[in-house]
Amino acid sequence: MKRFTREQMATRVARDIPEGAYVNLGIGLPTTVANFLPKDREIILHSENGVLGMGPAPEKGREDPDLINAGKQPVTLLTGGAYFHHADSFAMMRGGHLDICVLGAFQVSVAGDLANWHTGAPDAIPAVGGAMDLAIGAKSVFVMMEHVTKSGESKIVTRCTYPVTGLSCVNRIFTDLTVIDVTPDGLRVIEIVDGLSFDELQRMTGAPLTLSATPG
Amino acid sequence: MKRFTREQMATRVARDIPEGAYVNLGIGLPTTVANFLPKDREIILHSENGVLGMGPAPEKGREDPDLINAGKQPVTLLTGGAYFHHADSFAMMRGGHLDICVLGAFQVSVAGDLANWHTGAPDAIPAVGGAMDLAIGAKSVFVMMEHVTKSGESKIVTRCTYPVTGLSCVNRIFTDLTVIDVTPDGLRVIEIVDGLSFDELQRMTGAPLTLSATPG
Amino acid sequence: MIDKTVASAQAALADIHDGATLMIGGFGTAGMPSALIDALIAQGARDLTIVNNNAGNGETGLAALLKAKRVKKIICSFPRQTDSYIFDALYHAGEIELELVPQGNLAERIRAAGAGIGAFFTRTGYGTLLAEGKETRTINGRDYVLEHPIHADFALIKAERGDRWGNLVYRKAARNFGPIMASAAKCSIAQVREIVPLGTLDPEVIVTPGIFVQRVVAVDAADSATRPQAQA
Amino acid sequence: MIDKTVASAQAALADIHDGATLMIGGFGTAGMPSALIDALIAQGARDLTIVNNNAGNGETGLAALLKAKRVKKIICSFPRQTDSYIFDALYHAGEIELELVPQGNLAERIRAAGAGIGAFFTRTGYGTLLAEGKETRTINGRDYVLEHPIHADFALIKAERGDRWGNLVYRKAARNFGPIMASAAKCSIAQVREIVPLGTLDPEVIVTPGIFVQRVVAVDAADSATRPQAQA
Repeated sequence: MKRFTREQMATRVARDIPEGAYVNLGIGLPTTVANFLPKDREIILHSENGVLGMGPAPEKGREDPDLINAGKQPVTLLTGGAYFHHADSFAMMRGGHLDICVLGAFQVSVAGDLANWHTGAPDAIPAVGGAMDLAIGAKSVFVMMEHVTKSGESKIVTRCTYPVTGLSCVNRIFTDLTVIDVTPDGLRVIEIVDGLSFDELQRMTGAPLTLSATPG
Repeated sequence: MKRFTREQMATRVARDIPEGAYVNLGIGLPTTVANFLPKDREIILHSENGVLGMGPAPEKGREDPDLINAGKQPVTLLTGGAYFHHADSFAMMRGGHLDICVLGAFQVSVAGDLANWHTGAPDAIPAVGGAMDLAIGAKSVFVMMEHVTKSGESKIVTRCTYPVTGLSCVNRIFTDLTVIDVTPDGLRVIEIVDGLSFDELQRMTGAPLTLSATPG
Repeated sequence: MIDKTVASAQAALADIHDGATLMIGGFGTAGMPSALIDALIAQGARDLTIVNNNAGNGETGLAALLKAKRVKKIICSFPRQTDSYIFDALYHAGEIELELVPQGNLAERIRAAGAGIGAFFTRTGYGTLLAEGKETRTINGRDYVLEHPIHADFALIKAERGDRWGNLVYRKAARNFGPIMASAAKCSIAQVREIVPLGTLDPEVIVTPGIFVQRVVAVDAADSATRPQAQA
Repeated sequence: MIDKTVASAQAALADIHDGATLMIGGFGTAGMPSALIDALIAQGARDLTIVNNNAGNGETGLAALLKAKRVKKIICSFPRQTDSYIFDALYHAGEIELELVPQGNLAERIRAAGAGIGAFFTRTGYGTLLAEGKETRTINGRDYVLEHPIHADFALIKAERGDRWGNLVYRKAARNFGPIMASAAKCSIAQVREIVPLGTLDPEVIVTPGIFVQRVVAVDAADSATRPQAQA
C-alpha cells in the first residue's frame, strides 16, 4: 500500500505553517519539519529551553554545547533570535503565545485527547518534559504520527488507552495515510494518500471519520 | 519635651541597617534614611519600580526622567546596580528577598498590624502602591513615625482603627520618643529619648509597653 | 517577511474598539507611551478600561485621556498623586470607576495573564479592605488571598529600541510594566525611540522577545517630551 | 564591602547538610554546574533531594552524584534519556524516589517559590496521571490543577560572568533554569567562568540581580569541559 514518506509528511505539515508563525516542534519526527519549511516564509521556531528564532544544526565542528534544542541536539540562532529563562520560555507555551506546536503521539482520540508521553507499562520510566505544556498551550496542536502501530492497530481511537498528555487539545492529525481535522463534530478527513479510498482508510482507523466537503 | 529630630530618627534607623542589607525605603520620611546610612557600609537600596542599587539624587540638571524612585523623584544608579521589570521587582519584595523595609505609618498595633495606606475617610481617594507588598514581604519591617498625632493621640494602639495594610508584620517601631520591638510577648521598649521616663512614655502610648532588660 | 513595524501611531491604533481593555505602561511618566496615548485620544475610542499603575499626572498622557472622558474604569495601585487632579475630579464626580489593586498583585496578575495561570494565592492584601470578599486560604501556616489574572485587548507600551520582529529593549526604570503588559494583551503595541535592523539587538539582551509584540512604531524624538537633555 | 565571591567550590559548598533540598541548574549538560557538583560529591552530603530538569547524563555531573548514592529523591521532568543509565538502574532497583513534574509546572513552581506565591492554578497536567489527587478547578470554562511552589535550601547554578554583588549574566541557552532557581533557594551558589569587577556588567543586561545570589565562585576554564573550542 502506498504511504506518505516521512519527508512527504514533514513537507505537508510545513505547508500548514504560515508566514510569521511562532512554532514549537516536538522531539523526534516533528523536529524534521524544520528542514521542510518553505524558504519564502519567515517562521520563528521556539525551543522550550529558552530559545526563540532557532536555526538549523551548525556545521560540523561548530557545535556549541550551550546552544541546543529540546532534544539536546546542537542548533544555531537566527538573526533576530533571543534567549530567555525557563519560566519565561514556558510562559510563551502556557500563555497561548505559540501559534502552532507539532507533536508525536501514541494515540489521538475523537475528542482530540492526546497520549504521547507514557506507554503506561509498569517497568517504564516515565518522562514528560514539556509535552503537557505544549498540548494545552499552543493555539493549534498538530500531531504527526504513523497511522497504525507496528502491529497494525489504529493510533486514532475512540478513547485513549495510554495515559493522556492533555484533553481535547489536538486540532489536526498528519499521518502517513491522511490529514484529519479534529472538530466538535468528530474527525474530518481533508486529505488521503493517492490510491487509498475513504472506505479503506476508515477500516484502518479506530474511530469514525467523515470526509470533508472541501478536501484540502 | 525633648524629642528625637527627624534627622536623629533617620540616623537611628540607619544604624540598624547592617552591611550588605537589601533595603526598601518607603515614600516620605523613610526615604530620608538614605542620607544617613553609614558611609562605611555597602547597603543596597531597592526601588519598587525596577531598580536595585539606587543611588542619591543627581546633581541639578542631570536628572533623568527614566530613572526615578517610588516617589517619582529623580535618583541615580550605583555601580553594580541593575534594572528589571515590575513582576521581577515585586518578586523581590513578595518572595522575602529584602532584608529590611522602612515604612511610615498612621498606626501600629500591639500585634504588629500596620495601618499606613488609607485614613478610611469616605471622601478620600484610596491609594496603596507597594505598601501591602512591602509589609508582608520584607524579612524585617521597620516603621518610622511620630509617636502621637497632631492632636496628641497615640499612633501605637491596641488595635488599628484605620484600615490595615498588613497583619502582624511590623518588627520594630522608631518614633520621635522611642524605639520599640514588636514581640510575641508585646511591645518592648529598647530606647527612650533622653529626659523622658518609661512611665511618661507609657502614658503617651495607647498600648502596654515593657522595658527591655537590655535597652539598646 | 515578518514586519511588525507600523508607519504611524495612528495606524498602530486604528482598530481599538469602544469598550476595550487597555494596558498602558509606565510608572508615573517613566515608560508612559505618550505618543500612543495622544494618538488614542485622536482615534476616539471610548468606554475604555485602563490598566496602569497610576491615574495620570498633570494634563498630558493618561491624564489627557481621562480628561477627554474616554475612560469608564481604571485598574491601578496608586491613583492619588500631587498632580492627579483630573482623576480626582472625575472620581469625586462619580464619573470613573476605580479598581484599586496592591501594586505587586497588579504586576503579578498581569504576569499571570501572560503566563497562562488561572489564579494564584498571594499574601499581599490578606486581612485588608482590598481582599474583602475574596477567597482566602492558609498554606503552611501563612494566610493567602486568591487573585485572578488581568487580560487586555491591547497593551500600549514604551520601549527604547525595537526591530521588525518586535524584539524590544527598554531604558533604565522606564522598563517597569512594559514587558509584562506586552505578554498579557492580545495585541501589544510598542512605541520606540528607534527601530533598528534585525540582528542589532543582542539576543542575550533582548528584554521582550518579539512573540509578545504585534506592532512597533517609532516616534519622533521631539515627541518624546520626557527624554533628558543630558543623561544622568 | 560586600563580597560574595568565594575562593573555591569546596568553600562555597561547605555547609550543605545531609537531607538538604538542592536545585541544580541545567537542561541536560547545558548550564549544568559541573564544578559545583564535583565539589558536592567530594563534600559528602547525602540523602539529598535534587531538583533538576533531568536525571543525569553519562557518568559525570549529576549522574556522578547519583552514582555516588547521595540522592534520596529527584524532582524532574525528563529523567529518561539515551544516556541516563545510572538513574535508570537506581530507579529500577528502588534506590531513588522520583517526583515527575511537567516541565512548565516545574519552572513555574520554582518561580513561584522565588516570588512568594502560595500556590497557583495551571492547565498543564489537568486530567492526566501527573495531576492525580490534586485539587482542580474550572475557571472561565477551562480546567486547572493547583500546584505548589518548590523551595530549596541551596541552588547550584552555572553562569557566564558574575561580580562581587552576585550579579550574573549567562551564555545562550545555558541560562535555562539558572535565574529562577537562584530566586527559589535560601542560599544560591553560582559557578561562573569569570568574576568581573563591579560595574562591568551593564545594569540593563544583568539577568540575575545579586539579591538572588549568595555566593559566586570562578571555576577554571579547563574545568568547564563543555566549553566549545570555537563558538558557533
